Formats: sequence, structure tokens, C-alpha cells
Amino acid sequence: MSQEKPSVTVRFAGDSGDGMQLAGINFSFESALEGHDIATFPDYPAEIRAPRGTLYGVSGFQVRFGREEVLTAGDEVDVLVAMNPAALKRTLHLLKEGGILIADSDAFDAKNLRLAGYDTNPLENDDLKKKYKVLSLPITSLVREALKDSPLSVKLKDRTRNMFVLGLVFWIFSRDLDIAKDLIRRKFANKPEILSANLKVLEAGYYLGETLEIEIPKIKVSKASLPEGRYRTITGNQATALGLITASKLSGLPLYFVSYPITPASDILHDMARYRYMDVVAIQAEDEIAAISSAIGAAYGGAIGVTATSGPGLSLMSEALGLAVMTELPVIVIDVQRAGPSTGMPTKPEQADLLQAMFGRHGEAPLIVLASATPSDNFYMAIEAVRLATTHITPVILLSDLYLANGAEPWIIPDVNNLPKWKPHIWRGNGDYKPYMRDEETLARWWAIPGTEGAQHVVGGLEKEDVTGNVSYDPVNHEKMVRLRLEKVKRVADDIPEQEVTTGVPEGDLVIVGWGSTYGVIRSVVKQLVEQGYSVGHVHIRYLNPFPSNLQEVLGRFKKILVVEMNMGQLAFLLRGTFLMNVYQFNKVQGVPITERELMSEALKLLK
Amino acid sequence: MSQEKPSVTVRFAGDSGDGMQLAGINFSFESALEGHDIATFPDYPAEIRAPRGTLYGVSGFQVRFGREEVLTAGDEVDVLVAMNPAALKRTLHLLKEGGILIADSDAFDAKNLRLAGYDTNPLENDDLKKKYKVLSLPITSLVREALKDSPLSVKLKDRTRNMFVLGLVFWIFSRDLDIAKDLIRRKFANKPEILSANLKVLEAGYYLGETLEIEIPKIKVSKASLPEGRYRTITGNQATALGLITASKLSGLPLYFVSYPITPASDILHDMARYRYMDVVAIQAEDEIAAISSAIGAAYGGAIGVTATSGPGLSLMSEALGLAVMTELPVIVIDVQRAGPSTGMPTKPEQADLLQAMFGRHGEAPLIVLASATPSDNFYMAIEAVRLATTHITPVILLSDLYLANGAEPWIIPDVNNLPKWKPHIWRGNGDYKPYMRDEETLARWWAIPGTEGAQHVVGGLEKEDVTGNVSYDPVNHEKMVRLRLEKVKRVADDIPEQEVTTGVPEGDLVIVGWGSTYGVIRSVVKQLVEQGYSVGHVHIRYLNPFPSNLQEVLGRFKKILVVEMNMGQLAFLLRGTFLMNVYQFNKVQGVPITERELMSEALKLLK
Amino acid sequence: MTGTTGTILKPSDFQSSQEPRWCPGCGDYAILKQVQTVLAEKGYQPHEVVFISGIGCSSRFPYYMNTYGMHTIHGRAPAIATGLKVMRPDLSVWVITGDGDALAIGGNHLIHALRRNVDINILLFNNEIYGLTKGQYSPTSELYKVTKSSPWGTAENPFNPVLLALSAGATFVARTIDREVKHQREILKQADDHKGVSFVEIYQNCNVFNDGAFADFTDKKKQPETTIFLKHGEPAIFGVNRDKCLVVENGRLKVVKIEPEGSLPGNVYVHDETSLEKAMLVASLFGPAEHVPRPFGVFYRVRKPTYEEQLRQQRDRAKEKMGEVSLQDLLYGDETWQVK
Amino acid sequence: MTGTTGTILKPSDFQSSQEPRWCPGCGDYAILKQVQTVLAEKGYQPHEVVFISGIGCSSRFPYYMNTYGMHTIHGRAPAIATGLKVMRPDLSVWVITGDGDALAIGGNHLIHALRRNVDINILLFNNEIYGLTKGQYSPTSELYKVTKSSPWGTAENPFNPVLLALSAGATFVARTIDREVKHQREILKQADDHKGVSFVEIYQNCNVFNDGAFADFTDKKKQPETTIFLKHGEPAIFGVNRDKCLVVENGRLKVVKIEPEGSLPGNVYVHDETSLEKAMLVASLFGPAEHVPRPFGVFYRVRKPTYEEQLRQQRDRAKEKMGEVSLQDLLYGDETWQVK
Ligand SMILES: Cc1ncc(C[n+]2csc(CCOP(=O)(O)OP(=O)(O)O)c2C)c(N)n1
Ligand SMILES: Cc1ncc(C[n+]2csc(CCOP(=O)(O)OP(=O)(O)O)c2C)c(N)n1
Ligand code: SF4
Ligand code: SF4
Ligand SMILES: [Mg+2]
Ligand SMILES: [Mg+2]
Repeated sequence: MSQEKPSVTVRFAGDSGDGMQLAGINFSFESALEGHDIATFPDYPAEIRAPRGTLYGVSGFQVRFGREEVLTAGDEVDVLVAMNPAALKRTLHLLKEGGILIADSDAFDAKNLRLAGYDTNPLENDDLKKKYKVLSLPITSLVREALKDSPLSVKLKDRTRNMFVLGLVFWIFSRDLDIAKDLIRRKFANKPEILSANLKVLEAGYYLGETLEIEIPKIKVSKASLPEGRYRTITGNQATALGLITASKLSGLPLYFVSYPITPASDILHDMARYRYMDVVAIQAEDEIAAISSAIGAAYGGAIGVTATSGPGLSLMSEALGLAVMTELPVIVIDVQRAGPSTGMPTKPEQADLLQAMFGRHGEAPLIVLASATPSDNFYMAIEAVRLATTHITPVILLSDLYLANGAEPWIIPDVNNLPKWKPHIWRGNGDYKPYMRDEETLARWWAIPGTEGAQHVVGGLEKEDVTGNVSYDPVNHEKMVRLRLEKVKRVADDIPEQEVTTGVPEGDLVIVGWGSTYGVIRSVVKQLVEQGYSVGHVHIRYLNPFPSNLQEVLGRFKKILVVEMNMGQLAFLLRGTFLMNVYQFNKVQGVPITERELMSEALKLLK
Repeated sequence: MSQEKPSVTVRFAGDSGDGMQLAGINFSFESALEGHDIATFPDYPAEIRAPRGTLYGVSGFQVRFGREEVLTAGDEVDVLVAMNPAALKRTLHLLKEGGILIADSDAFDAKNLRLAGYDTNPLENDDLKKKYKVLSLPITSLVREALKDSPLSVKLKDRTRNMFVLGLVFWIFSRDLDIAKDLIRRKFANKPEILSANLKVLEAGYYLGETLEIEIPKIKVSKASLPEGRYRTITGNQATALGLITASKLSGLPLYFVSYPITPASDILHDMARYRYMDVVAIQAEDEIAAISSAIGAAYGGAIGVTATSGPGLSLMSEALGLAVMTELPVIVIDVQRAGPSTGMPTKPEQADLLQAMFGRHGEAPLIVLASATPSDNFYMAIEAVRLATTHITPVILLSDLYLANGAEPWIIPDVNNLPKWKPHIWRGNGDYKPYMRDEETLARWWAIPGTEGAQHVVGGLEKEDVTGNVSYDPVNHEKMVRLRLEKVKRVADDIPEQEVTTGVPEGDLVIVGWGSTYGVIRSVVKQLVEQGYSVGHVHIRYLNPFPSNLQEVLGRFKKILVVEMNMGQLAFLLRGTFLMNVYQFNKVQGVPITERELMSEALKLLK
Repeated sequence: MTGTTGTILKPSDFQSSQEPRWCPGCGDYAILKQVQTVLAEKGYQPHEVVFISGIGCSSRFPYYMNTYGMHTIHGRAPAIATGLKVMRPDLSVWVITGDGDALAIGGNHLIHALRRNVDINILLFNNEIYGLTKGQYSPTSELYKVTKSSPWGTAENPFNPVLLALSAGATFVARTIDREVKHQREILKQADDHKGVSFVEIYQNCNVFNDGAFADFTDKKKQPETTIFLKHGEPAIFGVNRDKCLVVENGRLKVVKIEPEGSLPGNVYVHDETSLEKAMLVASLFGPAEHVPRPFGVFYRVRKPTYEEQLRQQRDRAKEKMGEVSLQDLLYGDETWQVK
Repeated sequence: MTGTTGTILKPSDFQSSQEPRWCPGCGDYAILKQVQTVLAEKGYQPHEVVFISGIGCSSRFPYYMNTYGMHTIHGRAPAIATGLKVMRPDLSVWVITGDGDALAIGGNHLIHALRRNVDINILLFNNEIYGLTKGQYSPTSELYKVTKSSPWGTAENPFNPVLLALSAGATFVARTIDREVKHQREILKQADDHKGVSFVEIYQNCNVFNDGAFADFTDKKKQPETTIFLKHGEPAIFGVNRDKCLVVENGRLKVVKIEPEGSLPGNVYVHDETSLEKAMLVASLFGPAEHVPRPFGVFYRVRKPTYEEQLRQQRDRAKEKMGEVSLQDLLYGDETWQVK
């Protein structure tokens, strides 16, 4: 028996120590390799190692793969792996009726049931069995049995349970075990005993499928018709790191990356530190103020100064960002947003730093604000951030978020030679240099690098006289400079792409507007609505300050505007204030992504 | 010969060391004492002691007094004192045609002329003499002559020149020398020789007037009809300090004031430190982050936690303010705005921190934002800030600005017994305390003070479960808490006065909207326009978040709305975004106050 | 400060209903236990005590105490505690902080709290790593350490927290270690006894990201050779056979063998808690355990007026000069006039 | 670092066209002059040098130099200079900071720059007051000092900046004073010679808000009794008649009279720039000038790998391990597949 589906979602859930992330990543990669499009959503607990069996210790990894463009990790799951009662409790609501549940019945003992708050064993519940295809298997025993000849300790043997379920899931989707084996071989290359145990258990899981007595459908999903090219999977944070290095090569400028660890931005630091052999300087500062400050220092010295952080760090950078605005230096802040305010929920996504990015500095301190839309878009937007910073000579904030940062997707690897280079606006003249001489068109000031003979100058936070850069308290000069700094940022609109209607109809009844990681869910919903015959478009804004010059016109082509955000309506407020434009809002501030179902129902309300 | 005028403006200008501030304050106070209303504008250089004779070293003090409500320090001056060429150069444009110029001709020597950039001596210029009544007097010589018997050094003698011109100005306005003498006596009580020199010179200046050979009109201004009561002069910063102490008494709560010095907020710290005998604790922190943090600690301990700063400090407080929002503790930040961005122009006024106060924190972090309108209004708004913070249990930002902070006005001293007391929302129950139990109406959580038996609890920056305050990552709970925090601030609208039309007609053609220190100039212009028969109102907003509940309705009564600000349109943006309301803007970002003439001409454009 | 209101409680009375969420095996558990024990032994009541922490694994501490507490933001706990203690000298205020929290982002507030001698107890859980953010190096990680953020080894020298605290003006400075619970308890008690700021560095094993960082000092076999437990007035003797001691030679400390047995050299280092110079000298023993023993115990203890005491005196001086001033008089200020 | 490109310049070649705007008589003028002199003497070219300052009177310094410069924000100059120096080891980078800038708001960045041994020269203009904001006390103001923000006297103990710098890990630490221009110039030269972070505390008179703060050490009559000018390898002798010296007694320094004349006691303190312990010992002389002499000169100097050197080595290790990797390969990462 086998079913054919357009896309399928699998969720691996278990204790933090159960290796669910590894199983999920392995399965995702294999799915991509088989030619599917994928979207993933790792969802781990806040605790480093929560006690086993607890509800808050559940770690999950959700992956959706399909033959069409896969835009979200899925609202519901077709196959759910629950390694213990807590995992079941936390995730069962996600399982579709008729979906497959794989559970380790050995883990459903009295202690674990109590920790998860179950009075009775749910696996023995008839309703459960009616509603879902339940594969309740003594996985722990089966694994120990499979490894009875292995010299490993029981603890280490049990750690391979993730490979057992992975094998089983591979069987359900008729996957090629060899790819998984390859990955495992690479991972445990230096630990032969662990490697062989993992391989053995993987196979045990796979072949169990064949011998199962209950009827489990084998699910088939055709391959996606992805554009031709060489692919890899990439997360948002990986894409950011690679984008920055690429930008450094494209601009010919050295890269100074400095960061203070903070979830979910730390992985960018880890990557950059690893890429030390690529001539990146990657530094861990003593705090975020030092990070942005030293980035400013590096930028003054002629480097691309970049820092990455999350909300609390962005808040701390407020004052120094003002200095970057005043000195007009190309520094880039990547804000990987997480749920706030304050420490908030550090491991959950949110999009509530937009107004802070826009206005979170005293005085009139405008800067460029960008936002990437998908994990791999971080690659291009990181390059874009560097390009705009180094040609317009101004700080840039690039907004990413936890959902983008950790989510993975297949990415068609660009040919480096085809990426456009640019010339930073650096002073190379021999004439009389003044720090506030500007390019007539862009208003960018000339960036003169210390060491350049004859271009000595002082920049700083005090108001400066136009052109000469001498300290000035002159009233008219101050207003002129305030307006110049504003106008310079406004003119960036001439140097960015016009706003497109990303998906759906170019004009009509409703436009759904978003920014950041809501891209997938909006696009998916709009595609469905258009298929259903509705006149709906999707406008996804990646340039938030300045807005693309035609944005107002584009939005004006629709009768209704719905702004979708994981905050209380920050872009909505910006659109209202900027364009005096009435907009509807759909806001979800729960630290979990907006689902297709939720958005669909909101959209339909407006389409009635 | 004598002239009668409704109001008169005098400006004292000279080197920083010339004592112009002292002369100005003395004259202002005496004006107030004689029953006039007054408004002052001290305008000193950025440098501590700029070299003598330089343009950037000019220090000025402008005072306007009159029989009517005096709302601004005046666009132009009737009497200008210029102690040297630089002072003349910097201020002559302010002098009305036909106005009186008093200059120390001794100071117009070659060196000073050169420093001021004059090729020839302007005092000998015939045009000058035609346009103004010029009193070019060898003041230095006259002073030395008057003190020829004094044992003081020449340097110290010369320092009394300010008293000479003060005496002369007193003569011009037929003032009572005794009051000035009293003030001087108090100031130099411990320095008898300096005292006697000052008194002698003051008289010398006064009596010179009588013997002057050129014709100088004596100017008369009738007394103002001020409300009955006991008066003092007060600056904005003084009012803030007194307001905080008063609030402490009215609420029965101890006051913790902590600040890191910064212009123009430092004087609040100085006052508070002086008031140590009033049981205020006043502390100088190591930086602004420590200031706000320790205020939060004090507030947790049951005190009113207050800090005062200016833009750069407010930026640094962003992160900790988020904690205050999350922990819902009554801390108050007073932001005495100055010209930004970054270090900007620290000694010049601006109103460009409004959006930062509103949005300058990551995540959804709403708090109360207030703004005082006049120097003495700081007294009432400081009390209001404390009242709202301690009854709604939430942080408050009170916006003041340099113009309010340093400007003085007569203030009718309230009777302490008539000021309304209030009860802070403190937990005194014996029941089961949970940190996020709330008052049903205001949504204020109960403030339980350490030391209270049985109410032990932990607050912090992580998201908390409603009511219990346990750490929670629950999606629905998070959204609930985000909305609760927002709603709590919104409901403050029920606890603040409705918006009034401050001046002019209650509905009509044009409403001029402002906040902060533009109060005087807007009111003055609206009064004149109404007198001229125009249908114009003035709405001055002191509650910026939340807005008064009827604000939209009030503004809606006018055909046109003109928002006047010393920034690029921050309130205008808020009004647009909040009410989708089209507004006109008048913005001046020059670090100098908006003049009546400028605003009048803008208003007339809209009234055509 | 010692509790005032009533019955002596058990350590478990200081335990909150929240289950600790540290990794199984984390050194933080032991410290939590000792703190609860000390509070009980010293007769505190839970409502008299406040724990202020920053952010980090260790900073979760307040949740597990049945006292008042604030889990604040990264690095600011000493500043927050200062505001609290100044307004509430009646409370027993403890700061819980990590090596990143206290010495990276929070370094400035830490040294200022020490300089001011605020009467709080600062416990620095030093695991030489960032635990909560999953394993980056910290300002106490050793040079060249490989961590998530230093895959090629770090490039920077670590702080010596004890030395930093001494030079910043701390009046009580000690070092202890998670595994030596008795020593730890003793030190915590003395820290709390001390009137003025107490700074206690506690070596704490992070068994997930930096396991064994202090094994040299906890391994029962190595310990006698690698550690010196300082005692006031006593010579610094150590070694399995207690046959080694520290001597002062040309202003520096050196390890020498005691020979013949029992006869201490004349220049043996005798610890003196009241000497800042000696404290700094012995604190500068900071090399690898193979070469230099690491000192534990109380380095320095001296009674100086606390910040709160100084502030009170300041107020008294002001009051004495100004006498009783009513609020109404204050509002009047120096010069008023009457309009009728 | 010494200039490379050409002609020897005059001090005035380092002077910008901006007229200094310090108060007449301010100690900052003297320091400006010496710095310009040293740069000229050492053969720098203006475009090879960068001055980074924070905010304060002293921080106006860069405007008056005909070099590159940044007048940044309060307290952050060491962090900004770190970013610059790491990317541009070829430049000579100087940090100009005040006691408030460096030790109040900027304390953390300062100690971290010292710990990392960034090869920059940090000049701390210590006037024991906030000049620019018109006279509040600073972290170096003495206890009970009356200032604008402490009308009843302060309540807090000052930092000893030299001691703090030593304990934070600085590799060159010195103290000099505005009025001793020759000594100052010598110290500045040595600071610049030093490879690694150089920390120089310069006592600077603020004649407007804290006039005479260092009169004890500049007054020609008092000076011989109140100051000790440290010299490497030499005993610490002072006094009008050079008849006093420092001795080490039980680990502390004491002043004794040299008698009979010329015969130094055996325990006389002999300065050793390479000993951190000795540097800390002598730096702890910090009492009132009536009682203890104040040491000036180089406390400590030791050559350790600089931060930039360590970072370069880190990169070399990485490159050695990874070989040449093209950007294209980097983008490919570990696992790719082809879609046709
Ligand atoms: C402003 C800010 N920056 C960064 C972080 C992320 N962060 C949380 S804890 C931590 C460091 C933890 O290390 P440590 O203080 O040593 O505590 P440990 O977890 O080791 O106990 C960091 C960087 C944060 N919460 N806030
Ligand atoms: C964030 C911030 N807070 C406060 C200030 C105000 N401020 C400017 S300089 C200064 C202190 C100056 O003292 P110091 O560093 O000793 O320098 P000095 O003027 O004495 O040379 C302060 C508090 C500021 N500019 N920025
Ligand atoms: S990560 Fe380390 S410090 Fe944090 S709880 Fe786990 S073992 Fe403890
Ligand atoms: S205030 Fe003091 S430090 Fe500042 S310039 Fe004047 S004298 Fe120098
Ligand atoms: Mg740690
Ligand atoms: Mg200073």
C-alpha cells in the first residue's frame, strides 16, 4: 500500500539528549538530495540539558518536503516521532487525523508518564489508535537487542535510538539508506564503534518496517521541479555568514566581524570564527557596546565593520549606532530577532524590533533598514547590506529572525563570478580632502582611510560643519546636516529594486503585506487563494528604510491591505504613518510561526 | 522722556567670564519681584572657559518681562548689552530697530575686533548709530575709576563690569536698586571686599544713566496682573527636583534619585544631592546603565526609582528600560532633551527623542510617556510621572528639554497641603501573593516589597506566566502578556485629564499642536491670531503615551492641523500613524527656539 | 546580617517550588544547596533575603530560592543590587553572577560595586565558559582554549578575578570551589558575616561545555599538590606530605620544599587577611596547576565604612547643617514675593 | 612603531588648524604639546597616526592634532581603538581619555583592552573631576570631596588606576604628571616604544573645577618629599636630602630614614619593572601625600604577544589546517547535490 502526496511533514520529538535535531537534519538533507524542496523548523528547549522526561525538555525538529515549492515547515504533521510521553504530550495536537505516530513504548513508563502529566498510558488509549496509525514499538529494547554484540555502554547504545526511528522513517518514504549512511560515516569518522552501532541500528529500524505486522502506508512524494544547478541546504545564519564573506570579496574590502554571543545570533559568530582561514577577523567582544564600537573603529580604518546580535544587544547598541550615523561610517548590524521584550523567550521567534531599528536612537538618526525573507535570502541581503553601507557610507541594520536563522532550505549555490562587484565610495584623490564632501547624487560622504597621505581628518559625535567637518554649533548648519543625513538615506531608494508583487495578482481585492520570515506562509496562502480564484497579491518588503520608491503605488492597486506580522503591528504603523494608508492587521505574538490555516482564515474574512 | 510698552526684552551678552548669566538672573528676578511676568533664555557656549574675545566664547542671557502673560523670551530684543565685539557680532541681529545698545567701548580694541572678525570698529559706524540708540561707554575705565580705592586686583575689579551694566539697565527701567543690592549681599556675604565693590559699581552704573548726555528713553512696563499668591522664579530643572521630592511626600514612598552627569540634566542631580537633608538618596552612578539599573533595584525594594539624563543616556538605558517594562516596576526616567543625534550640540535645545521614548526598546515594550510644557510644569509633571508609575506600576519617561530646563519663570508656590495625595498600588495583603495578579480596572500588578512576610517572589526579564509569574514559554500566555502590558498602558488614558484646547477657539480653521517647550511660542502666536480675528486653537499635548482619550476628537474639530516641533516631525508621525490623520508640519531643527515670527508666518500660510 | 524574626529554619525552607533546570551534574546544584544551608544556619527568614542575578545558567539561581529575587539582565546585577541595598539596608542582598555576566558585559558595575563597598555578597560562579549560550569562551577562559567561538583557540589572556576584585577595592575577597562543600559553606558564612562588599569566586564545573576545567583542584589525588587553603596567620604549607611551602623571594612567591621536615624557612609566606599587599601577592599565583598551586580561602578582609553607612553619614551631615526643613519651605526656596 | 615614510617633522607639523578650546591654564595644553613633540621625535608622519578619544575636556584632543582622529562617545574609545588596531596594525593608535571617561562609564572597555594587550597607547588624563560637565566628582575623586554633585562630600572610595590596570593585565603601566614635561615626554616615548598595550596615567590639573588637586606633587618645595620617581633596578630613594627610602617589611612598604647617610637598609625596595608583584606593591602607595610618597614612572613593562599578533597566529593556524579555500568552495560547504 502506498500513498502519493504533494508534500509531507515529519516531526521528530524527544528529550534534548535524544538526538532529534540530528535525525531531523539528516532526514531533511536526504529529502533535499532526493530532489525535494524542503523547509525545516528546529524547536529546542530553552534549557541546555533539561532533566529527562520533562515537558520543558522536549526538543523537536520539523521538516516538510514536497514536489512543489515548500514554503513553510507545515501547520500539521503527517508523521510524528515521539520518543517519550512528554514529547507526545507537547506535539500530538500537530498530528493530522490518520497520520502516523511512532512512539518508543519502552519510554512510556510510570515515571515518564507522571513527568508528562499523563494518568494513564496514552499509547494504550483506544481513541488514539482510532484516530492515528500508531506504531508503538519497544524501540529501546529493539536497539539494545540490535547492539547486543557491541562493546558500547548501555547509555551509548541508547543514544542511537534516533537512528532507529530515522531508519523506520526512511522505510516509510522508501528512501535510499546509503545517503544517510554516508552522512553518519562522516559524522562519526573518528569513532568507529559508535559509527558501526549507528549504522547497525539505522538498518534495524529500516528493516523493521518490512516486517511490521500492522498496516502502515508507504508514502510517496514526487520530486520537485527545482531550477537546474548545484544545491546545498542552508540555514539563515549560515547564509548570513557566507554573504558577509562574499561581500568582502565583491567589494575588495577587509571584513571585521565582531559579536557578543546571544541566541539566536551566536551561530553567525561561530561560523565566522571558523572561517578565520578566509581572512575574516572574527572577534568576541566583551559586550554588545564594545562590539558595535569596535566595528565603528574598524570601519573608520577602512574595513567592513559588522556585528550580529539579537534584541537585547540591539538595545545596547543604540547610543553607538547614533555615533555611526553621525560619523557616517559603513557599519552593519545584523539583528536576529527573538521574542521580547527584555530577555523574553530567547529561543522563540518574533519580529518586534522593527520600530526599534527605525527609531531606537536619540535625536534624528536615520539609517538603512533591511530584512531578509527566507533563510537563503540572508546571503543576498547580507551582501546588499554591505553594498549599501559601503557605497552610501552609512550604517545599515539587517533584520533577520530566529525562524530564518535556524530554518534550513535547499539553496542553489551561486557562481561567485556572476555576482556583481561594486566600488566602495573610498577617497583615493590627492586633492584637498574634507570629511563631509559628498557625492552629488547619493550624498554619500567620501570615506578616507587612515594611512592615506594628506587626508587626515577627525570625525566624531559632535555636530559638524558641512563639508569641512569642523565642530559647529551654527543653527542653520545643524538643520542642514540633519536634513542631509535624512536625505542621504532617502536617496538609497534610487539604488534598490522597485517593489514587486511577490506572488499572486498585480492588482485586485487584497494584498497581503509582510516582511521577514512570514514570507513562506504568506506566499503559500496567497498561492492557494489565487488557485481558488481570489484576486490576491503578496507584497513582501525587504527594504524597510527607505521603502522602495513605488511601494505606495503598488499597495494602492489593491482594495484592501492586510499587514501580517509577528508583533503588535509595527510595519502597519510605519505604513500608516508614512503613507496615511488604512491597513488591516493580522498579528500573532506567540513565539511560534503563523500557520497557513490562521492566515487563510484571516484573509478569507477580508475577501468576503 | 519715557516709553510705555507691553513687554520688553533685554539681552546681556559677553565673554563667558563676564558674568552675564549673573546679571541676567539678577535682572530677571527683580523684574518678577516688581510684579512682571518673565521668561528667560540662558544661552551659554559649549566650552567651559573659551578664550576671551572669541565668537564661540560668547555667553548670553535673554529675559523678557511684561504686563501680560510672557510666553517666550522674545524673538527680538529692546536692549542689548554687548561687552565685547564678539558679543556684538553674535547678537546684534536680534536688536530691534531703534533699540538700545550698550557696549563697553574699552573692549573694542584691535585684538578683540580681530577675534570677532571685524575690520573696523562697528561702534564707530554711522549706520549703527542711525539704526540704534548706541550707548558706547568706556565701561572698563569707568569701573576701575569707581573702584580706584578698592584693594581688589584689577582682574577682580574688572569682574564687576556686569554690575555696572546691570545698574545702567536698572536706571533705564527705573528699577529699585535695593532689591538688586539685597541679592548681591546674599551672594557675596562671605566676601566683604568683593561685595562692596559690586555694590559700588552697581550704583555707578545706575547713576551714570542720570548724567548721560545722549538721549536714552526710560522704558516703562506696567505690572502684570498675575494671580494672587506667593511667587518665586523657577527653572525647569529646579521644578523637576522639587516635584520629585513633593511626589515622595505625597505618596509616602522613599525617593531614590540616581543619575550620571550630562548636560542639560546635571542640575537636577546637583539639586537632589543638595536636598540630601530632605531624606532623598541622591547618587551619582558609574554610567547611565547603572543609573537606570539601580533605580530598578530601588523600585523593587519599594522606593520611587528615578533617574535623569539626556539623549545619549536615554539610548544607553534602552535595554534596562525593557526590563522595567517586563518586571513592571515604577521607575521614572527624565529625559532633558538636547540637540542630537549622537553627542550633537549638547548645549542646544531640541525635541527629537520622542520616537525613541516611544519605541526605543526591542520587542513590544510600551511605557508611559509624558512631556512638560513650561519650566514650572516640570513640577507638576514630575509628580504626575510618579503618581502614574506608582499606581499603574509601570515605568514612565518624562520628556523635558534644555530650553525648559534652563529657562526660568515666576511660579506661584503651591500650598503643600492642597496637593492631592495618592495610594501606591502596594501589596499589603496577607493572602497568597502572586507577582502578576492585577487590579481589574487598571491592570496594575501588585507591588510587593521585600521584607513583606509571605510575599516572596522573583521577577525578571524572561516571559512569565500570567498571575503566577513562573517562567513560561507557552505561546498563548506570551501573547496574553504582551497584550496585557500594552493594555495596561492604554488604560492609563482613563486616569489622566482629557485634552483641552489650551488657547484660542475650541473648534475652527486651524489647530496648532505642540508638545514640550514650544508651549510658549504657540500660545503666544495663537493669542495674537485670535486677536486678529482668526479661528485658531492651540492644543498642547502633555500626555504622549497614551494620548488623552479625546485627543482625536478634539483635533478633528479643526479644518487643518499644524504640528510644530523642534525635530523632523516625530509627533506628526505618531498622530498620522495612530489616527490616520493628515497633518501639516512646521519643523525647525536648529538648536534654537522657534520664534513667534516664524510660527506666525507658517500659520498665516495655512489660514489663507 | 542575621535574621531577626523568629524560628530557625531548615535549608529546605529556602527552597522554592521551582525545580532547578540546570543540566544534571552541573556544579550549580552544590552551590545552591550550600547557600540554602548557610541561610538557614544563620537564622534568616526567607522574606529578609533577596537574590539578584544577571543572565546565565548560574543566574537562574533566584528561581530556586524561596526568598525575594530578581533575575535581571546581563551584567547589571551589581548595579541593581546597589540601588536595592542603598534603599533597604535591612535586607540581606546577594548577587549571583557568572564569569561572562560579571567579567565580560558586567565588568564595570562589578568593580564599581566593589569600590563603593556596598554591603552585598557577590558570588561569582566561574566555570570559565558561557554556559547558557552553549559554550563560547569567557574572560576567564585560558589562552588558546578551543570553544564554539574560538575553534582555532582564543587570542586573549584571562582575567584573574580575585586580583581584579582586590585592586578595585573589595573589602572581602575569597575563592572556593563547588566540590569542596564544607569549605564553600564556611566561606559563604564568612562572606555574609562581613560588613561591606564580599566577593567570592566559586570555581564551578560546567560538565556540558567545560567539563573538568577545575579537575586539577578537585581530583583528590592531585589536590594536595595543586591547592593551598589559606588561613589567617598561618604559613602557606601544602603537598601530599605537607612538605612544601611558599616563600617570598625578592618580592615574589616561590614554592620550596620544607627540609629538613618541620623546619619552615625564615621567609615562608604567612598569610595575613588584613594586608592588601599580601592578598595581591598570593592572588598572583595564577599559573598552570602543574607549576603553581592555586590558593583558596579568604584572601582579604578588612572592615571599612560601607556605602550605605557613608550615605547615611552624608545625610546626617546635611541634616545637621540644614536643620529640619519642611517641604513647604523647600518649595519656597531662597527668594519669594507676594502678589496680591 | 616608528614612522616609515620620510622626513623628520617638527612638533608643530602635528598641530591642526583648530585652536584648542580648553580653559586657559588647563593642564591639557602641556600634554598636547608633549605628545606632538614625541611624535615628531619618533619620526612619525601625521597620516600614520590616529587618536581616538571618548567624551570629556581631554577627549577634545584629536581636534588639535593634524593626524587622523575620532572624537567618539563617552567611555568607548578603548573598544573603538581595538577594532581599528586589529584591522590596521600598521597605524600608531592612541587613546585619549579622562578619569570619568575611562573609569566611570568606560571602565569595562578599559580593562578588556588591557587584558587583551592590544598594541595601543592609552593616555588617561586624570584630573579627579568631571571637567566638561562642570565639576562633578569622578571615580578618582577622594572620599568626602565636595563637588557640584557631592555638596555634602562624596560617599565613595576612589580607584587606584595604576593598580587596576596592573591587575587587569596591562603590559606597560606608568604614571606621570602634566607639569613635569620632561618626565612626561620620556614616559610617552617609552609607552609608544612598548609593543603591547601601554597605560599611562597622567595627573592633569583642572584649574577651573579642581585646581591644585596635585599641588602636593608639583609644588617644587613639597615635591621631593611627596614623590618617588621609580627607576628600574634602582632603590626607591627620595626626600629633599635624598635621605629617605622605601623598605619592605612583612610584605608591605614603609618609609624609613636612611641612616647613617648613604647606607641603604638591606630590605630597601629596589624597583623591578618586570615584576608584577613589585609593581602592585609599589602601586599600592596611594595614601595622602603627607603620609606616603606617590610613585611616578614606569611601574611595569613586559613583552607579551599582542592581541593582533595572537589573532594573526590564530589565522595562521586556521590557514595551515585548512589550506587555501576558494570562496566558491566555501559556498559549496560540505554537502551539495546537482539538480538537472
Ligand atoms: C545583552 C545580552 N547579551 C547577550 C546575552 C546572551 N547571554 C546570556 S547568558 C550569557 C553568558 C553566560 O555566561 P556566564 O555569565 O559565564 O554564565 P553561565 O551560563 O556560564 O553560568 C550570554 C552571552 C544576553 N542575555 N543579553
Ligand atoms: C552617555 C553620556 N553620558 C554622559 C555624558 C556627559 N559627559 C560628558 S564628559 C563627561 C565626564 C567628563 O569627565 P572626564 O572623563 O574626567 O573628562 P574631563 O572633562 O575631566 O577631561 C560626562 C559625564 C555624555 N557625553 N555621554
Ligand atoms: S550548561 Fe554548564 S553551567 Fe549551564 S547548567 Fe549545564 S552544566 Fe551547568
Ligand atoms: S574644565 Fe578643567 S579640564 Fe576642562 S578645559 Fe577647563 S581646566 Fe581643563
Ligand atoms: Mg560561565
Ligand atoms: Mg576628568
